[in-house]
Amino acid sequence: MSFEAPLLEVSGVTLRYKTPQHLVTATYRVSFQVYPGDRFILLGPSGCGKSTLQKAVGGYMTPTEGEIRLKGQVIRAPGPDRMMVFQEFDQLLPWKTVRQNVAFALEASRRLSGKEADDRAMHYIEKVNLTKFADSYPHMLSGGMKQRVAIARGMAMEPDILLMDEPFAALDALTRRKMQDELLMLWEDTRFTVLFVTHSIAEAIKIGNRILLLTPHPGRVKAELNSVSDPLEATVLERRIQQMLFSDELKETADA
Amino acid sequence: MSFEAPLLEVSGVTLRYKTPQHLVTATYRVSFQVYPGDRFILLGPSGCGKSTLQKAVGGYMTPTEGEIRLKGQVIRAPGPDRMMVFQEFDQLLPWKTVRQNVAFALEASRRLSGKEADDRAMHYIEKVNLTKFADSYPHMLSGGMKQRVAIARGMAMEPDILLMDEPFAALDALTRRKMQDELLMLWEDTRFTVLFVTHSIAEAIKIGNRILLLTPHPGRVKAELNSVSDPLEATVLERRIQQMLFSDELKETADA
Amino acid sequence: VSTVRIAKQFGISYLPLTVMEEEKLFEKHAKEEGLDIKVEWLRFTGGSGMNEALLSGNLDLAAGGVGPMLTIWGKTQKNIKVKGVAALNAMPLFLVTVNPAVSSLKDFTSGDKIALPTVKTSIQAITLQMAAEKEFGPGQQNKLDPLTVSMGHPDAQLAMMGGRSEITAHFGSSPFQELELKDRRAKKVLDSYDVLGGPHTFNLVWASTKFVDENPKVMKAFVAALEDSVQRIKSDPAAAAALWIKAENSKMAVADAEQIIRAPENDWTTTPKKMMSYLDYMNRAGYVAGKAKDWRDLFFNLIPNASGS
Amino acid sequence: MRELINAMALQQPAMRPEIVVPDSSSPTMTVVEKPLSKLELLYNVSMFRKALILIALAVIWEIYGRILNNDLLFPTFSATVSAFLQSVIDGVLPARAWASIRILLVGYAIGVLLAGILTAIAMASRIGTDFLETMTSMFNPLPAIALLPLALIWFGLGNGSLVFVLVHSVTWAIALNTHSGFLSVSKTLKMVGRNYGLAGPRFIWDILIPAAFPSILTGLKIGWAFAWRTLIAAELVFGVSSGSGGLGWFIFENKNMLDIPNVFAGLLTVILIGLVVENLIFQTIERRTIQRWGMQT
Amino acid sequence: MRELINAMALQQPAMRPEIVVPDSSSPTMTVVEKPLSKLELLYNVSMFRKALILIALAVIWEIYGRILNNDLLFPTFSATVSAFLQSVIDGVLPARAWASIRILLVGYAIGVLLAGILTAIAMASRIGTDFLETMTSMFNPLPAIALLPLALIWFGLGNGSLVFVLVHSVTWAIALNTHSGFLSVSKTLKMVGRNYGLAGPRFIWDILIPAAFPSILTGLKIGWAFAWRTLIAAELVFGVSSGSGGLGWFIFENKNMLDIPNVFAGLLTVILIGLVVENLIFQTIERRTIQRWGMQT
Ligand SMILES: Nc1ncnc2c1ncn2[C@@H]1O[C@H](COP(=O)(O)OP(=O)(O)OP(=O)(O)O)[C@@H](O)[C@H]1O
Ligand SMILES: Nc1ncnc2c1ncn2[C@@H]1O[C@H](COP(=O)(O)OP(=O)(O)OP(=O)(O)O)[C@@H](O)[C@H]1O
Ligand SMILES: [Mg+2]
Ligand SMILES: [Mg+2]
Repeated sequence: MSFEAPLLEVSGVTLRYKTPQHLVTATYRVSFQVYPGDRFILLGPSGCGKSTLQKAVGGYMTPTEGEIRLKGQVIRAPGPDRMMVFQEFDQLLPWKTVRQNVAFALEASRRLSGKEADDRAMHYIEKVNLTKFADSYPHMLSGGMKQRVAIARGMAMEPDILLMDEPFAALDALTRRKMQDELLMLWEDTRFTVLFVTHSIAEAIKIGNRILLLTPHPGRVKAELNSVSDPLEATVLERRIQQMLFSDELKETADA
Repeated sequence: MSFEAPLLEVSGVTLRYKTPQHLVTATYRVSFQVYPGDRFILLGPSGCGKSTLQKAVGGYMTPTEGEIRLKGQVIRAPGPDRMMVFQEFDQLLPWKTVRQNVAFALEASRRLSGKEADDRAMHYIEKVNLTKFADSYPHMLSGGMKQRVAIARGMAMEPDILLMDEPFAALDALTRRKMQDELLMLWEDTRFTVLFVTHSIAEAIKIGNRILLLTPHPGRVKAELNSVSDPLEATVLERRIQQMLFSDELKETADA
Repeated sequence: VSTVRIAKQFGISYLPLTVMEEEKLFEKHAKEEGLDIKVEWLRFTGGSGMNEALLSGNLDLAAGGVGPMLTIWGKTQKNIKVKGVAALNAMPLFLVTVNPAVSSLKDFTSGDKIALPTVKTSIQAITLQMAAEKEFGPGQQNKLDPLTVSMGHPDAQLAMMGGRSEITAHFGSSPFQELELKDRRAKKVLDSYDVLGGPHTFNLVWASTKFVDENPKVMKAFVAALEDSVQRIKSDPAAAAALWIKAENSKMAVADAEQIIRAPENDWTTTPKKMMSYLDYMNRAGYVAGKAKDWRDLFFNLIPNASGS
Repeated sequence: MRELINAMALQQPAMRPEIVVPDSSSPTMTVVEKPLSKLELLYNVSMFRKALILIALAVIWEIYGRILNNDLLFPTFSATVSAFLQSVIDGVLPARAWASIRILLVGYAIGVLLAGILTAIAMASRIGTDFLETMTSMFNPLPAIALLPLALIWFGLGNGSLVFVLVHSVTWAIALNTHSGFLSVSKTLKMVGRNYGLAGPRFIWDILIPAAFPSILTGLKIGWAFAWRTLIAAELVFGVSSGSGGLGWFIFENKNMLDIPNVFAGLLTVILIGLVVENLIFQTIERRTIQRWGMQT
Repeated sequence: MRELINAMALQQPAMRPEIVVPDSSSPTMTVVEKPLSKLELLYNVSMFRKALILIALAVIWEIYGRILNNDLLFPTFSATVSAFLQSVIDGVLPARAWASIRILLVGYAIGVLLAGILTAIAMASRIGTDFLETMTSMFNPLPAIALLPLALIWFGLGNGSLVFVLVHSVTWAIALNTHSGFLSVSKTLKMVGRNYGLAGPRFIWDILIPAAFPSILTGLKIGWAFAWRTLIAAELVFGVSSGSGGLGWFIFENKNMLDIPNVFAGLLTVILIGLVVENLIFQTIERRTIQRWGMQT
């Protein structure tokens, strides 16, 4: 398995935002490989370019430097093979109900249609515990409910690679644990690849099998670690990651 | 101190959304009192009406039943005495830079003006670690950065009561800890009252002195607990809250 | 009043007013009456706007075709009593066509379109109806109406001569009709003088009774000035032509303008002609409610010695 | 640092007993609402409020008309209404109105289509955007008369030219609104659409149009109003064969004959059609779309 | 359940060595960018692209004009330009254009103000909204000639009436766009504004107007274009005192004298003013506001 070709290859990618007044470098020469079946975590402080990296993989941004290859092909445009769950709450189509939102994603990307799409949609809506709200419009949902619909949509698409940007951030502890378990169970079923942004170290260890640590703004690779499943090892790893991430902080404090 | 009159009195409040097709009850006969200097936490599963309750306290919704009193007066309209930090990422004015956003809040509510407002703004922007981005417009910020600006704005207003709706949800572990500490330090300085929504039990215990637990949709009061500061006690309390919140879940599983 | 507001429209038929304006004849004659007035000259593009201006009290003297004048006369007999002051001219109107197959009204088919200023109400439309009544017999006056199309003179001329539209005929006025007839393709199908049986007034000046009653001296001066300018035109057509070209900033050749002014059928006179014929027809056709026994009923008593009709 | 905060945390405000609510087993939740008075309920109906406004306007018109007492310029409301009823009974006004509406609908439909195409081109590429911007800023200010020569060459007299002029008056306003609406669609929604693999017309139809619907609807309303204005004015410029002709011609004819109550009856018809279209069509669309979707509040 | 997942987690894909990057101490980050070719750079300038479009349009005009070969109906571009230059050198065209622009600006300013007031009223209460909706749906479709009698009574002949008609053509479109823009402002932003204690005019000025700026700007553009259209048409209806008169009158006069190249020179002036206003004024405003604020992309 380890000799397989990487599914996603990010090599020396620098991402920049050009605005009339500013030039913001979001990530600087970031490289990593995601292999098929990986649950790959991007972990790093706020503003370090995690979302930007995901958007580049999603095909929304062209790197200033370096390149991103999916199955050997340079990524040029977005597509339903890389389904995204965005960080923003306004990622649902406001003119569609919850079930239509999920079903439409399937139809628009020509995965399923009609009854089948609807059935699949309802299946995943049930998984995120929103059956009661299947016919509500997004503006009638709470923040966490909106994110759950987006998660259901992302999962329902059963894509080659699922890009999730802090999908569970708005969820309470219980719901969050349920969603995490759902994700892992689904992964167990279909062995899709997932590129997952989170800011919770515990979540990273639980969800991921490989964790990429990024430095603060602009994001550079600090380390790429394997995750562990044993609770004791997990505590050790958590502390290790904490130290790696917070070392800058500690240094700063020492300087001050 | 315990004989003081409550600052905020929520008594038997039912909150409902009326849409042409639906009638959604968000909370049902919720009562609680917040005393001056309280760090009052609302804790509950996604969609249980935490944000709705905050909006009612903020003055944006009128209860269908019951009433909400601030300093003995029924709340009728929003105002700068109850500064809100919303859950949504689009709460910054897009046409103002980070520093203008914070300064404008001070000016619009006639707290401070001119240089003073700007100084106070920069002070709090530094606290949330965004000095480098003080002159950026909101659309150039990451999700977590936007939320930090909103936090800075809320704190800079130094209101009688600060209403914060999952303010730290989008923040990474390190930044989050920093923000929590900032909030507590600020509280130490000015002893304002804060009504804080969170979905993290640990955060609730760390931040709050009083924790309100709500049932799932529609939200009713399940318990109102005191927080603790001793790490050991905290673990016990955490487990207790977990049990109270997850009991429904466990029952459901048992039923199935 | 200290300021008299007077309006005219476009076309060489308003020449007497142009001369009056350029030579400041009105002011001159007013001074002779012992009045020091200011004259404000306004321009309108049609009789309807002018009538509204008159009714709203923003205009004292209006100048236009027979049609609008008779209409407003008929409508105001019960209130402000608008009447004619004096005529400006008697000029024929030609129906010109570029369709070689047409030589009389009978030859028009549904493939032809006749452009005129406004269907049904303009003097050209009325004249066409009168001609149709003559040509096809009583009760047939509306026979050609379906072919008529409302269009401003320049647009109509451009459309017809441009040869790109279904407009094959234009019932216009001077100088458009003369310009059109210069083209080899164009020919005259109808002459309004033939329809009316002689020269008829084309343009005239009208005002409200109130204004005339309150300003007898001004009106006297105006009529005198008008007579004066008519005399000048008659005595020196070349000068009048040059003056008109200059005042209007026209690209027309002075000789062409002079030719129109000199043309025998174009009579520069303050005497109204064939007003009653028009009124009779319009009354019969239901366009104007009021009746008059004599042309003097239509006019103020300012040109008492004229032998109008 | 941690210790400091923990130390601080001891200085808690007002310690008070904990509350634990037993599992309430009341499945029926009764909510006691304050009832509204009849007047309030009536006032809540937008039709009622609008009727009030209309009545007030009519009364003002009537009074002002009587004060002016100038029937040839500005008739009273009652005179207008009686002329209106007369013409309606005659069948003249309905026929004229229908003639106008028919042309209007054709021109409007083509204008909307054209605006759609122009905006689609504008969304497809940068030069498309420049093209739309340039065309709009050039042609939108041109009055209908400017188009007369081209209209005559291309469509001749009659309805073809009228439709052409209508299209001119409708297209730019709708295109401007639609384009600006498209540009204002949230980046996230656009990314979602692309993510589904939508592109070209499907992207526009499935994502941009619903997302920009408030702007588009405003464009449609403005286009509709300007189509009326233009049609009525254009019937004069473009000439009408006698016997046919729409509302514009009805107004103009009566104006020429100084039959002012009839002129106002014609205008009243325009007003009434405007009210009907706004309240029956546009409001319904609004209620079913942007209001249901929570896009406007 | 927990155990199940933990068991699953053992079946990990591709185990591979960990990577730890040492603290890179390179403070200067050099980025190697692919340079763009000269042509690409030039093409990136919107002015350049627009110039291309304009040249293309001019060429099409010239060619079509020559093919038609009908100077009476549709002169060539070159004939129009030479007539234009002639009239500019004369000083006639600038004077006329200036006369029009002056009135236009007055009417536009009043229209914008009025639209602002109407929208403010509409935002203040429900009956205000109904009032705006009713007024707009009633009056927006009315052509300028409908206002003639009232204009004459209230303002007499001349500029007052022209301004009145202009206001009518500007107000409704801007009010509609502004109002719909206000309604579409995100709920959260409105709540933020209220939270600051803003209300009434300050709320509108500080929150609603900037938040709805894309819509408002579209309204201003449409209003501007329709002001031109209306002005040119209205100058004919209202007549003119001798010697004065604006562009509309210039066009009409020349048409009367069958000086068609001059007519088109007048129209060309309108087009040029449209281009200048769009590219110098509106585009600049757009760049400084909604584009800088990231409200449109
Ligand atoms: N549209 C934009 N224009 C300019 N700069 C931007 C834009 N979006 C993001 N940035 C900048 O890029 C950097 C990385 O942003 P990004 O959203 O990728 O961060 P992130 O890692 O997702 O942070 P968070 O955890 O807070 O969401 C930030 O410094 C931000 O200021
Ligand atoms: N605008 C609205 N219209 C109708 N129903 C709404 C609206 N907003 C919220 N609701 C409903 O009210 C209930 C409570 O929503 P609320 O936003 O208060 O939840 P919350 O506790 O904040 O959840 P979260 O933790 O997910 O943010 C939900 O069931 C939701 O569907
Ligand atoms: Mg992010
Ligand atoms: Mg919430």
